Amino acid sequence: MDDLLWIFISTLLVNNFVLAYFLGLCPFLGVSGQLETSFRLGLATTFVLIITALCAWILNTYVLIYAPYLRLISFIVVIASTVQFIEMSIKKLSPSLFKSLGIFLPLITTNCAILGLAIFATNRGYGLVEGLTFALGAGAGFTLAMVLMAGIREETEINDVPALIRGTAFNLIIAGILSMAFMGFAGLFSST
Amino acid sequence: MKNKDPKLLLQSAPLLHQELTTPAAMKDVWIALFPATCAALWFFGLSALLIIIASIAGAVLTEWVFTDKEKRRFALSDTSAGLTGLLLGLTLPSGLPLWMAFLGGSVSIGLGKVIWGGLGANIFNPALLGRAFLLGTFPIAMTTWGPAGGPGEFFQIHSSNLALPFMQGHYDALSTATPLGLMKFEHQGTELVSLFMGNTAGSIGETSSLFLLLGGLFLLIRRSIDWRIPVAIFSTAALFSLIMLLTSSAESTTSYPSPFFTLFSGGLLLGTFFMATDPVTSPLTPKGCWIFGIGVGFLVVLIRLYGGLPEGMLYAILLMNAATPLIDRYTQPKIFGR
Amino acid sequence: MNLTDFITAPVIMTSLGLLFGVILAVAYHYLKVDEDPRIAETEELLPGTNCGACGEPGCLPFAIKLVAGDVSPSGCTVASEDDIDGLSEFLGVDAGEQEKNIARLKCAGGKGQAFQIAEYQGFEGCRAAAVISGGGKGCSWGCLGLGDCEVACTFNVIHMNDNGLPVVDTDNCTACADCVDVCPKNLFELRPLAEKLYVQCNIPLEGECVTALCSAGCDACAKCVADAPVGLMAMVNELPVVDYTSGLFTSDKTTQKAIDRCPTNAIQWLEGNQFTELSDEEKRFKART
Amino acid sequence: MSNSFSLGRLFSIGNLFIKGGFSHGVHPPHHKEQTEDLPIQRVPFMKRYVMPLGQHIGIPAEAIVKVGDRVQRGELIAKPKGFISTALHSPVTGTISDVGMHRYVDGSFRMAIEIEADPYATQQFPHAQSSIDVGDMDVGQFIESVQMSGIVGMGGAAFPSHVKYSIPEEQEITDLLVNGAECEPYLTNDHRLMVERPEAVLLGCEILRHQLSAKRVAIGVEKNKPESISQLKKYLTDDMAIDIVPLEVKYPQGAEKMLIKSIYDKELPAGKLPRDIGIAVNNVGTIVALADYFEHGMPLIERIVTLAGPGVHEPANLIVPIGTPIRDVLDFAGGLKDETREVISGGPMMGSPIADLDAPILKGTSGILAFTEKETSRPSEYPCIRCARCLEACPYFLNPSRLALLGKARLFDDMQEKYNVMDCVECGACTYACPSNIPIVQHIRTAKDNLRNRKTSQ
Amino acid sequence: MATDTTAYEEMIKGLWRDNPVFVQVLGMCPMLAVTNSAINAVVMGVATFFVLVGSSFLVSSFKQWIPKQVRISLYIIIIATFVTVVDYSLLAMLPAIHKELGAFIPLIVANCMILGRQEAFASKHNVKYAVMDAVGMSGGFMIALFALGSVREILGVGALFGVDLFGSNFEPWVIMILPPGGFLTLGLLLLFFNWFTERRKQFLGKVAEADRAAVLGVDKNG
Amino acid sequence: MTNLKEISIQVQEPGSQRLIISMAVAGFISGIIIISIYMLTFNTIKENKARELREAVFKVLPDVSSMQKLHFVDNKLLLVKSDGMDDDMIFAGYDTKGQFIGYAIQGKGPGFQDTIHVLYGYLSSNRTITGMEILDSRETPGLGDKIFKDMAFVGEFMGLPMTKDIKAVKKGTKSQDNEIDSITGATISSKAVVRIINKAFNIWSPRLPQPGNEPALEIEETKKEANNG
Ligand SMILES: Cc1cc2nc3c(=O)[nH]c(=O)nc-3n(C[C@H](O)[C@H](O)[C@H](O)COP(=O)(O)O)c2cc1C
Ligand SMILES: Cc1cc2nc3c(=O)[nH]c(=O)nc-3n(C[C@H](O)[C@H](O)[C@H](O)COP(=O)(O)O)c2cc1C
Ligand SMILES: Cc1cc2nc3c(=O)[nH]c(=O)nc-3n(C[C@H](O)[C@H](O)[C@H](O)COP(=O)(O)O)c2cc1C
Ligand SMILES: Cc1cc2nc3c(=O)[nH]c(=O)nc-3n(C[C@H](O)[C@H](O)[C@H](O)CO)c2cc1C
Ligand code: SF4
Ligand code: SF4
Ligand code: SF4
Ligand code: SF4
Ligand code: FES
Repeated sequence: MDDLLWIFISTLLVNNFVLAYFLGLCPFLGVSGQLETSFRLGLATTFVLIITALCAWILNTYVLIYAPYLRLISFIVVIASTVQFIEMSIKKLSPSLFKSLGIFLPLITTNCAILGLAIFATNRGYGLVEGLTFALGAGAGFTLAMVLMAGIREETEINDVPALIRGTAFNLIIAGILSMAFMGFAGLFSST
Repeated sequence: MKNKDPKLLLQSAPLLHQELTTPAAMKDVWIALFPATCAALWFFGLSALLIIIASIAGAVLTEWVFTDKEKRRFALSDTSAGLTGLLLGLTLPSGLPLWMAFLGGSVSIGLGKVIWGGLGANIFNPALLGRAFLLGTFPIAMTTWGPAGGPGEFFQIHSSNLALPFMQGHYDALSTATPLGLMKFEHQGTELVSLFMGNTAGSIGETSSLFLLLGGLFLLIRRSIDWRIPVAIFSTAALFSLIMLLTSSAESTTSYPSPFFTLFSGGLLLGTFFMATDPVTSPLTPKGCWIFGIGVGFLVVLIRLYGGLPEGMLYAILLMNAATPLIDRYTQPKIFGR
Repeated sequence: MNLTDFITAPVIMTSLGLLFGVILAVAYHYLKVDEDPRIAETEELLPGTNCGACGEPGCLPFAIKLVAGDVSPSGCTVASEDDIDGLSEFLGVDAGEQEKNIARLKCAGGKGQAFQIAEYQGFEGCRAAAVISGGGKGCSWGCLGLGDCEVACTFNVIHMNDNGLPVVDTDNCTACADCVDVCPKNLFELRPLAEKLYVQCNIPLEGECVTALCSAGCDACAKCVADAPVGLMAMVNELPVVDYTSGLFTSDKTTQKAIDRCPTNAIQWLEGNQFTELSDEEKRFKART
Repeated sequence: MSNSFSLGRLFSIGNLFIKGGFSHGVHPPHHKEQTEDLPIQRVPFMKRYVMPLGQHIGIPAEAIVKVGDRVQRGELIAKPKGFISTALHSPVTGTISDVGMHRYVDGSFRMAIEIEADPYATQQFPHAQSSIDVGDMDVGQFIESVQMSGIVGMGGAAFPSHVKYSIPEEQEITDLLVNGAECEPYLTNDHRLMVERPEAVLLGCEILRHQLSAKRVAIGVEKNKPESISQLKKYLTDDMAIDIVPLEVKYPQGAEKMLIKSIYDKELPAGKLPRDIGIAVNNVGTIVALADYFEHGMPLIERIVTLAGPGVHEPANLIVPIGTPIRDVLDFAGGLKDETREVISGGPMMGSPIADLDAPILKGTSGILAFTEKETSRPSEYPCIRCARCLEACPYFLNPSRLALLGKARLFDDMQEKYNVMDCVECGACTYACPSNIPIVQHIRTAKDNLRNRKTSQ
Repeated sequence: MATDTTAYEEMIKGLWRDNPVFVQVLGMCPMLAVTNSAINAVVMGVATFFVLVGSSFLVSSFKQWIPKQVRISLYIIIIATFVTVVDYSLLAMLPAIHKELGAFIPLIVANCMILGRQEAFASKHNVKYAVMDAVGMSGGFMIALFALGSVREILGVGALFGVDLFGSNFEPWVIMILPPGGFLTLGLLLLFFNWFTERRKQFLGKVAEADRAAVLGVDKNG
Repeated sequence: MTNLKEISIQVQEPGSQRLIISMAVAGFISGIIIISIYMLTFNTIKENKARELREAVFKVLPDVSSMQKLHFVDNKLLLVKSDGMDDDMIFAGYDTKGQFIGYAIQGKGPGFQDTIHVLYGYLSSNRTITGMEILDSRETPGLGDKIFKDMAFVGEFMGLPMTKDIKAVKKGTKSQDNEIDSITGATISSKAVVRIINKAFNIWSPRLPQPGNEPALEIEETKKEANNG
């Protein structure tokens, strides 16, 4: 139980997927312009992460013991297809949600956070429950980073940030500062 | 041309303005920091002075170099860059190589202010950003604390202060632990009187609670800072540490300090009165200020008790700074009649 | 292990491929959203600036209307001719007659022509000045010259000249109507480039009242109306109005006389840009090179 | 002063500790000493008068005279055109010299009737109908009568008063609120009116209360006008259902919603009119104009104007015929000092600058204030430091800091959608309080203007 | 012949003008994650090069047979195959570096740049162009990786490719090899890139201005 | 301008079979490629891994020349041959004569930044730790990474008696046998290492057989590779 909590806190704050592991930067830098969208993308990603953890566990326990060398390719194929399937369902069931996430829905599939989760979870030998906790922590951490970033970016949108600086460079610097602030969580619950 | 009258001006009403101006607000903070700065000099001697000068120089020079030519004089006239330098200087250890203090000052302003669009546009507290950068960059130098001396040692300068740029400082042997470090790693308290007067190890400006309180009160009375933030931080931090103290079990490996220790140790006072309340980086709305203060109070105790670092004020404020846009957005006051 | 592995790997992969091929195929079959595939393709062919110049909130809605046949490809003012041809070829419709519209300013009273009665002091912006008792310009219909239109123009083709008048780069103006919307004095109008006879004034006063306010203003002397082919022009609200629907307007300058006799040059024959951005010196430079 | 220590603000968690007042607001120095003791004076008649046809919100009146016509003082020269429109009467006896475009105070040109005053005619009001009997008028007649009197609100907005009095069937007015707050610095016209003509104020209240079938009348006066309060109280008799309510001195106490909050402790919902909660609000000037009309049959042809500010030679409270060119009024008071830089109409907090001194005094002109270099040279503008002083000043609980930033970035839609810019009444408290000298109100005005015009164009 | 030069241009484009990192801002994750030392950056660059060139080649060769609906899945299968090849090769040949790069070799699969190139270019052009484009893009990626990796290593450790540069007394900037350093360095690098392009533009403008002034001056004299 | 013909080709809806078949074919081909590269590199990789592990084990258990992996199942230590590693595995080290010497135990736990993996050697006969090696960590360079770079710290674990839990104390205040001088500036990482060792030890000490009952060395092949490793 303690371990689960630590896995969660650690991926949420200390080893935040975006700010410490550099996973999922494309949506983080691309879609974090608007709070609303960021939050939804965060939720969508969390959802996909959980699906991923499930898929990874199933593959690890039932398929990959026979062919460990297929790990990468089966992960990516299974995850990509599953997500594509979900994507189509969303498109069918809630066109508005589909629209608001726009082109980035397909990008969630190829977001490294997704594959990263599967690979990290396997490397660390997580079981099903641990894996799901990990996914939840990662998703929550991703959403947290997205939302903070979006808040900051919306705020700076109306300030007169020098034109030269505005753009990706600026977003990266904000991310760097955020990541610096998150260093404050280092060692949380592991150092007592 | 029809110029029968002295050509009349068309200016938007109101034509009346209250007397307070932004540079005057900054001046208040300088005044409020004066006692604490004097205490810093008293306890840490010339080293402290040099460090403060170096960080102010770094800050002001950076502001000078990177602002538009037309805006330069104007940008410096509000003295906020110098203030950032001073505040950064007060959060540094006395033995820090001067070049690091200078670098910290310029990172404060460069990364913390200029790129955001100058005064008022930054999300993160520049001084703390500078400190966070220094702490992450030179963790050893930034956590090597010289002991508080006294007027007797006023003219002693740490040899490490004078390290060449980009080179390591050589520490004159003794380095001590801060009250918070002692608490966290040695489970050892510090007397409240020392905390109050300030003859403990620590950042040059954070040790003397008494003088910080004086400055804080001055700002509160002058209404230069929002009273809600300090109140929220103090009460949350005290309450949270009290709860942890009361509910802690005997065999726990964490040492739970008393609420008084929590309030008067480390940078809590300095951070609360002068940094968390930085108007630019704290929420606008009254409700937002409460949330902000509660957040800082909670995080600081959380990090102190369970985090890797003995002191959490820096990160608590920076993290809440990051959340400020969100807080502001969701705590808009209820509009009259809506 | 060797041989079996050589079999397991392809088998697993093939079955995975099969499995997901089936799932996706089924999904396509059952979850397909009934969306015209041409919409996506059409959107790809559009410039994607989402500028709204076509009057739709963005390129996708425009694409939807295009496919539905509600609008013609030339409605997109940003797309190059090639793009539009491509679009029409793809959609199999006619491109529609493309008539280039541009923004024209109903005022020529810059700093040198129109008089100020008071001095506006505040932040730059025409509307900002207009709300402070009109901004101090003597003619309350004229251009304030503080450049709201310059800021608003999405395509950055408006630039304020030294005389304090906005110069619209006729070649690049997409008729997106940003300037029309933003001008607090409602001075911009979108006009076909072909309508070259143009009255550059907006003042509904006449006579000395006008000349006391602005040396470029139309003082409603009606000489132009008298000199133009009968029926082409008329005075409305103290301003001459050219009736392009009358069929009397020809691009040979039969109206030259009307223009020549205007005492204030308020009526002009416009070939390209309405005002020049260049000082005389610059003009000479241009002429040389 | 906003950095003066005020317990109320220290504990302003919502409205918990404040009763009988409104939260937020500012305390500008009121500068009334210049004119508060100066009795109201009449200005002599001038040569030329300009009566713009539209002096208020709504539809301009329609001229019924033509060039060359002779008109009597008080004679109808333009009749209302539609419901939200009022009549216009000649302020002088003379000849119509023009019906055309004339400069208006806001710098624009508007249709106006120009009258050449007849120097030989006695400029007396012909007491044709010495008084109008309101006693047996029904509501419809009363409203029509007010419309024909040309009376509009004298509190600043110049809203046609008869519109306010036409209450829909399903509503009823229980309270009449008379606004004698006069919270704008420098202005003393309402104050002098209450001091010099308290009977007229009380009489007007009674007439209107009767006509609106209201139960009670409250006259709100800021505490810094003790003389007004005592004068009104002196003439108050027991049979009048009138309360004189002294109010906290705080800007903008006189704003309709703040007044209602202070006196009845009710928060007028946004988008609602006072009549929706059973209240009718009128300025004391309006009330006196009503009294004059029904007592003496005098339509609205003149008003009291405060002439003050550091830029005028002889500050005064004047009765000015409507239509008098501002320049003439100023000349009467000794003209402008040389160092005058800006002349505004209305108070210093909300008034608007005058671009052309030839423009006329209007029905809604409560004051003409002249300011010199000292007042108009503002300290330089600094960036917003998010100090929240503007938030603590705004009586409407808006977020002026954010509005100004958005305004600067020209994000007008956001200003409306997220920050309700249209709820701003442009009181100027935020701008007064801002240490960075940001012209917040101007940003807001610009945005509102933009939003409004966009609405109409689409 | 003409096609040759254009194919060549396609390649050059990726190196600088359309640099995937500095201009298109793609593939940030591996970019930041592995650049805490120059050698890691270079190895990552080479791996990406191999994968991108290989998969571009395959995709453009087989583009006619790829059904639109499953194209993404197929691209991914192709890419993943190449990545697995790289992964195992590195594991066999350079186990130490493989350990450092950790999970980021497999994560090449998810590098948006690679998939993006398939979608945007390889699937629409013939093999030659596709390969040249891939070479250019991965070359540009490598340049960026190397730039970032060397800056971070030089400041963060005081060394380049493990060779000590400043002597033992150098105070390393630890943050440079920590996550914030990655973000900040890349941000500042991009800033510098922007600034440089801007300055170049201004400079060119000034040159033109000077030319013009010269002409005018002649005019005046004449 | 995108080629219009291409678009119209793509617009046509391919049949489901084509879709499925292309997936299957791609899967098939990629399976073959992957298995080939796997086979090609299999031995090298295996050797690399084994060598790495051996080196680590030999470092923490000096005087050992061969080792084997044991698995704790059904309350017994059994020999395993698989490459996999999990928490229930332990290494037994033997000298040149095949005589049992000690165990190499691995443990992991949270450090300052992330999980730290530790391997340490343990002599059950006299209950001492013979050495410690950090297999994996992400501790701060220059600070936390001293747990494997600072030889003084690593050296403290050689011959450390394990009669009761070890303790990390502030540098220079070591007063008892079971205490370890922490690294200055990296107290947390030092403590983490100690904690991980204690935790692993507390799990394993009841599982280990009585001294003398250790399983005998069965896999000889490791021995000769150890010599060239
Ligand atoms: C269409 C319209 C109808 C109005 N009707 C009434 C009304 O019936 N009763 C009333 O008291 N005020 C009415 N008002 C006036 C406003 O409530 C308010 O008094 C006026 O805008 C001036 O207020 P101010 O001087 O506080 O700005 C109306 C305003 C408008 C625009
Ligand atoms: C900020 C603000 C301040 C105001 N101050 C006064 C005031 O001091 N006295 C006053 O009579 N009306 C004042 N008004 C106008 C009132 O809100 C209201 O419109 C007026 O009392 C209605 O009466 P009227 O229609 O007779 O003018 C103010 C309005 C605003 C928005
Ligand atoms: C950026 C940064 C990184 C740090 N990294 C570590 C680390 O990896 N391991 C560690 O034990 N302490 C690390 N610390 C220091 C701890 O937070 C703490 O100050 C230290 O363990 C206290 O040890 P001391 O009492 O010996 O000074 C780091 C501090 C900072 C500011
Ligand atoms: C009450 C008050 C507190 C301030 N605190 C800080 C601070 O903690 N750090 C800082 O860099 N500047 C501080 N400033 C100065 C200024 O607000 C700061 O430079 C801005 O954040 C720069 O945009 C303070 C100013 C005031 C008025
Ligand atoms: S045309 Fe309109 S928007 Fe443009 S400068 Fe003139 S007044 Fe301003
Ligand atoms: S008179 Fe005509 S040209 Fe002159 S400023 Fe007015 S509108 Fe413009
Ligand atoms: S002007 Fe508007 S925003 Fe400012 S205080 Fe008044 S109501 Fe509030
Ligand atoms: S606008 Fe002015 S008063 Fe409001 S927060 Fe900004 S600086 Fe303060
Ligand atoms: S490279 Fe990581 S999400 Fe794109």
